[in-house]
Amino acid sequence: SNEQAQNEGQEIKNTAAEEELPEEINFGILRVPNDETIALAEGFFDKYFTERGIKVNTRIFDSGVEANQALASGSIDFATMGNTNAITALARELNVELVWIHEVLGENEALAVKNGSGIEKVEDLVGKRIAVPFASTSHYILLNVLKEAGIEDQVQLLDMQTAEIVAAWERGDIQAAYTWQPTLAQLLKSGYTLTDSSEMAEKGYITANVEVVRKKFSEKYPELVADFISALSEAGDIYRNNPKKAAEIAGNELGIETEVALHQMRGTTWKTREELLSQDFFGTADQPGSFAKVMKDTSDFLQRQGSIEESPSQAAFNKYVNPEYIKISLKNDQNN
Amino acid sequence: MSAQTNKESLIKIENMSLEYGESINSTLALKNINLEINKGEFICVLGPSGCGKSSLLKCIAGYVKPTSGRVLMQGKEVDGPDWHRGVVFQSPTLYPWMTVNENVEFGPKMRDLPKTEIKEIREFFLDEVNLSGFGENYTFELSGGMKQRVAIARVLANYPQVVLMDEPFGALDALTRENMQNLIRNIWKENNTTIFFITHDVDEALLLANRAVVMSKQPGEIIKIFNVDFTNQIFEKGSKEVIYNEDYFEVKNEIMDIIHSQID
Amino acid sequence: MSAQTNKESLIKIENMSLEYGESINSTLALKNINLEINKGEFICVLGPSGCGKSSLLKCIAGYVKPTSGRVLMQGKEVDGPDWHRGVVFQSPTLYPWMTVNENVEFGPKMRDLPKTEIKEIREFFLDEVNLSGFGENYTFELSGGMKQRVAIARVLANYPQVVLMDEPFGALDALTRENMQNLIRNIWKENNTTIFFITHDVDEALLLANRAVVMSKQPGEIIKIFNVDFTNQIFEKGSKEVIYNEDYFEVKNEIMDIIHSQID
Amino acid sequence: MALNKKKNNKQKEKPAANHPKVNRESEKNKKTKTEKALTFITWASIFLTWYIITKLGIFTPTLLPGPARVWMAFLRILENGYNGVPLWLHLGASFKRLFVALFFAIFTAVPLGLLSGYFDKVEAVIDSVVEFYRPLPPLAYYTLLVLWFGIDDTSKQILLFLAGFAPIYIACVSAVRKLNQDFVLSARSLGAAQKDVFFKIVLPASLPEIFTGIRTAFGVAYTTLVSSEMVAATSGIGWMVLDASNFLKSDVIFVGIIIMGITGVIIDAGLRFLERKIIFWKGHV
Amino acid sequence: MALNKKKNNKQKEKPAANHPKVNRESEKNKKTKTEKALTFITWASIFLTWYIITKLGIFTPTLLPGPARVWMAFLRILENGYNGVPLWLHLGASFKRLFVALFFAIFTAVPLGLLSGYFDKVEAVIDSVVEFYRPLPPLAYYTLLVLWFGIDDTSKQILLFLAGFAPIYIACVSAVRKLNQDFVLSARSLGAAQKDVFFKIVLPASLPEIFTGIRTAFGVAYTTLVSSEMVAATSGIGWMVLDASNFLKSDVIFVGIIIMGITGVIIDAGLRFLERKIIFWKGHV
Ligand SMILES: Nc1ncnc2c1ncn2[C@@H]1O[C@H](COP(=O)(O)OP(=O)(O)OP(=O)(O)O)[C@@H](O)[C@H]1O
Ligand SMILES: Nc1ncnc2c1ncn2[C@@H]1O[C@H](COP(=O)(O)OP(=O)(O)OP(=O)(O)O)[C@@H](O)[C@H]1O
Ligand SMILES: [Mg+2]
Ligand SMILES: [Mg+2]
Repeated sequence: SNEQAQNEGQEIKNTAAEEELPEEINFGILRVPNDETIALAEGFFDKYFTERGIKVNTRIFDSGVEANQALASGSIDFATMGNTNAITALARELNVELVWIHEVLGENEALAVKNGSGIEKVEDLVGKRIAVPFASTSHYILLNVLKEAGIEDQVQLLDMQTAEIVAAWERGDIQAAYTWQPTLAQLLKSGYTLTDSSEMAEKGYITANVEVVRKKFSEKYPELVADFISALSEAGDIYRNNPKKAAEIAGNELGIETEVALHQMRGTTWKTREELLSQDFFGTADQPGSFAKVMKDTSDFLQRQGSIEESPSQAAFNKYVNPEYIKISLKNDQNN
Repeated sequence: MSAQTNKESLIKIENMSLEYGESINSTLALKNINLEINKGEFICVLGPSGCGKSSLLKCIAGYVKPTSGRVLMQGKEVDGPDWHRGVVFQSPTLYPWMTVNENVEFGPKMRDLPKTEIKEIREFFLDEVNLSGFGENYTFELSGGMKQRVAIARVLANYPQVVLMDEPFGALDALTRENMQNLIRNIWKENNTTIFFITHDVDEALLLANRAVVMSKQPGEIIKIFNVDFTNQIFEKGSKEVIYNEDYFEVKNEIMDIIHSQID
Repeated sequence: MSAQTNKESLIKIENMSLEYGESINSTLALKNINLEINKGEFICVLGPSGCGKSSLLKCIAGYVKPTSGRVLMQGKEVDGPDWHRGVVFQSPTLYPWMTVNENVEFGPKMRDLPKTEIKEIREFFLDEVNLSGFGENYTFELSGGMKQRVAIARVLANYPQVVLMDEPFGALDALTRENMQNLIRNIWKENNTTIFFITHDVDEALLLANRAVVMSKQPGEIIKIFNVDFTNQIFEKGSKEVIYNEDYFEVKNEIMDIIHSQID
Repeated sequence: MALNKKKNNKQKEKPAANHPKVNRESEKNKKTKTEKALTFITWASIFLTWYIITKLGIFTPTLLPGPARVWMAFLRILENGYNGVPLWLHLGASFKRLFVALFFAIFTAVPLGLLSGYFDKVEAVIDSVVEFYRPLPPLAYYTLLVLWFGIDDTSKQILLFLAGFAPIYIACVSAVRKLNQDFVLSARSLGAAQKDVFFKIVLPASLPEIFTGIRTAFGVAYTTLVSSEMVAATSGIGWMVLDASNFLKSDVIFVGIIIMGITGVIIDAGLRFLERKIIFWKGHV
Repeated sequence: MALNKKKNNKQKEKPAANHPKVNRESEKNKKTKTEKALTFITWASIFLTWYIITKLGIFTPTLLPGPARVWMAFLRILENGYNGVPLWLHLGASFKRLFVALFFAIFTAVPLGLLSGYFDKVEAVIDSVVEFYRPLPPLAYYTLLVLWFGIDDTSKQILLFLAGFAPIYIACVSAVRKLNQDFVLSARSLGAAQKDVFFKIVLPASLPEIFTGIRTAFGVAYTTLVSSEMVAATSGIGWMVLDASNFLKSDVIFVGIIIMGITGVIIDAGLRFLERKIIFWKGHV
């Protein structure tokens, strides 16, 4: 009955939304080969938005940090970001919710060390300087890598953006860095990985790129959020059916080689809607999946680090990681 | 020396004192000044440096309010600057962003006179100071003496009741200065202007004034007022040398002695 | 007027001309100047504004090289500034970051004289200009006249062969100026200094000089040189008034006429 | 001017004590041939050193791209634009931000500055606020501006506006303070009312310093340009350099720097030209 | 000074034509009580508005943290430091960078600037280079500095050095140009050699402008501080603000801005104090 009531409510909202669609939707995107990039390149959003008179604006951000600022100021409605930034968004009461997981991060984020540095295992990093973009998913994983090894107080972390990491690496200023593709590939030309995010994910330290939406938007236009997810799902299907083709599309869009794009994509895991609705990720409203738990753990860790002052409660995360839109999207597709 | 009696009084200074600054750092610049300026007079004020000559002029102009006593103009207390009292400064304060014409027209324009009248006035006074051809020039294209002539024309263009001049020729070289003295004497005579003129040059005072006021060193008081007539003599006889006579040196030496005794 | 014969020649200016600027924009400032300055003379230079008086002084000082002709000092061509030719400027160029003492000591120090001698010289000349008590003051604490006295002491402290002065009292008020004239006359007499003195005040020139050089308007040429003796008369009789006699006015009027004819 | 010139052309360099201003200016305009040659040689040797170093291959092109490489990058950007946007649009985007910001800065800072100089009470209100924010690094408060005004041009323009406001305001206050009081007094003695004094005397007399303030403001805002294009820009010459930095495209960085250097010099020259035309009496107050 | 004062204390504000400088300075130091009160009221109402707005809860604390929140953040940082580093170490790291950079800027820009002013040939070599890089936004070339000098303090200090060099250099050139030539001529007529003229006359006479240049340089370098701490820093007050921006810690951003504002004002006051002591004759040249 609960579900039915929700459905009814949904329908009422639906008709209201049909009447007054927004004039435009603003997306904050990252320039990485993911489902969103493919959807944009293939024009999957056209049928849901453009053809209904909604203008689609995309803003490219270098990181979730900027995306959060844009969300806070109300400049964008949707944003792609690492889950650590999504935690900041919740902790800072930006009034957003998490509606999608683009990809679970794996080998595409790794701890690289330089050839000839003599570093064989994580413990050898003692006394060394490690570069990492602060506030990123890599930052979080690196901190846990160091913690597992018990040397978190014996290394010096440097806050650097990816380009600067490459420069410092080539100059020999640093011998270790935790970063992602395509920067990682550049480092690995003269280096090797000690560990990566997929290894850490096995130990329970999961990181992912996620989509957050302003609640003001999602509450008013839940169908549009669901449509957005449908488009992403369509794009994800291309990758799952024909990775080469997907890489080609993304590569063209980003101006990188297909091989490079494919390599980057293979470093991550893309989940279908059904998988995401399982207990491993979103779960249901009554029975939240474990991703909310992962977020809470990460949040607690960030709080201990001093990055955020208060870690939101598990209940808050359960609400924050909202499966409803994926559900609507699935239902819509089944109806069609 | 000519007798000056029954003239119409224009400005009356009564028991005026002026103190600059507050309590501890205060300077008594003027003490107990009493002076009457009559219509048509040419009054020159002499005194050692820092005795308060400029301060006196500022009180009359309305730039500074006396600490005690008062300045009356035609019976009304002076209360701020006013176009009836024109002022010529030591260094001419011509506005460099205006042409000579615009400078001279400034006063009449401020008083919203009709355009044709403004033009007439401007032409008349530029002619008066022998600068007819220079109307379209900017003031920085003029020499020091020419500038001071424009400043005088600008003040006269308002037909003020009195012209106050603070060492107007102090910055000019000796020769230009002499020309300017003749010019101002002629203007004074021809227009029957009232002039209050500060100088530190005893000769200049004697060659221009019909009353010369000598002030004491700080705090400035009026020590003595000389009624003199050399300026009329020069005007009548058309030459300066004639007046270098005993009379002249007698007055001059007396003034010099007073001032020297002040400096000690 | 006293005859000046068989004096020792100090500076000799031969057929000197000076042109400022290049080709199109050039100004001929001085034309064909011939002048001899003898030891112990007090030469005053008069002329209309812009006639080249300062330019002449600069040539002698060595600040500017003549375009043609030459300046000889004791037979040697002048080639740049030199402590044998001291210069006093119109506005005193005292160094504000130094005390009066340090200013006066500057010249002797530059010449590496022994310390005790420097001190003696400084004390002597500060006394000479009546500023003995002011050695530790900074120059901005002094009045205009006092500053100019320090400047004179500073130049004299070098015992220069000749002191060149460019309207040194031009910026002073009339009374201070008179005191300074007496001071410089006394110093000249007592120390037997040679002085080359520019002024635009005819009275000042006649009250100080024993030769007065009158220059034409630009390009500056020497029109006439007057040998005068009033300064010695004042010195002997101790008073200024005595010299306002017919002789004086005759010379003064002649000079005035020459200059006026230049200005026209 | 040089004091060590050869003796035989001394008169050209030594200013007469009476005419120092005039002299110096005319001298300044007339750079001697030697000096022009020296400037040329300086730049020529900078280019030569650059060329030789890169030719020797001591550094990788990422560390130091050669002149040819930079030139090629320039031609490429000129032809194809950067990131699909033509070069002139990048310049246009940046200069639009700059000029909108400076326009508002001028039209608020000039009246406020003049009033502050004129009325102590206005100054008491505004001055300490300006003095407080003025030394702050723009990047420190840019995040707040983005939070408050969004990621669009508004926050960029406000950042540039704040950078430009302070120099103009300060110049105006100081202009009124330095104002020859006799200008004001003489105007009042000529019958001018307060309003006339302000518009006919204070304003024109302050123009030279106001213009200097505007030139400084332009310089400061220009320096802040890249910071303002750090957040959520996809066009602008500053963004181009930042984006090139992200991908370590040193040749594009060089192109951007050279373009910014040259446009900066050109705009300053333009402002100087305007200044000479408008304030023809400058130096005569 | 104000021109609209009540008539009955006019004499206090109207400067005598003869003594404008002295008057104005003494007046400037003597702010009236009304003005002090006005300044106080201004800041009080800024704080009050801030307090009320946040109290009303119109904006989230992320957009606009309240005064209490900012004060708490300040106390927290004071006690625990930021990112495990005590506050005074952050300040120390920043000021070390700043002062090392300014030290080198002073000791290169002063001689080069004075020489450029003194010898036209030196100027011909240096001036156009300075004029070219001066208007460049530091962020535009910072990446190159990082590429060339590494991620450590060196590149940060060079960035700040470059920011500080130009103002001092330009001030020195202009000081020598404005130098009263009679100072030089009189010194030479008193027997001073070139060397003496330079050290005993040109240098001291230029000191007031040099000091102004140093103050400007400090201001410009301070403004560049945050940019310099963008790369590879983990300490420094600028980095603190940047890191706080990463996590949208608006309260920490406010703390950083207020600390920077106050230290900026304090350092400038210190420099002014030094200036008054060293150049006691200022205004008397
Ligand atoms: N605005 C002022 N504030 C304080 N003191 C002042 C002010 N104006 C003048 N004084 C002082 O008042 C006295 C008289 O000054 P004033 O300028 O009137 O003298 P003066 O006779 O005009 O001198 P000078 O001949 O030098 O022009 C002097 O001691 C001067 O220092
Ligand atoms: N450095 C210079 N460059 C170009 N022209 C100059 C220079 N110095 C002086 N002149 C010009 O040379 C002429 C003579 O100038 P000088 O200063 O020697 O005259 P002066 O007799 O001293 O004038 P014053 O009485 O005004 O001091 C003037 O026409 C002047 O404009
Ligand atoms: Mg006076
Ligand atoms: Mg001269």
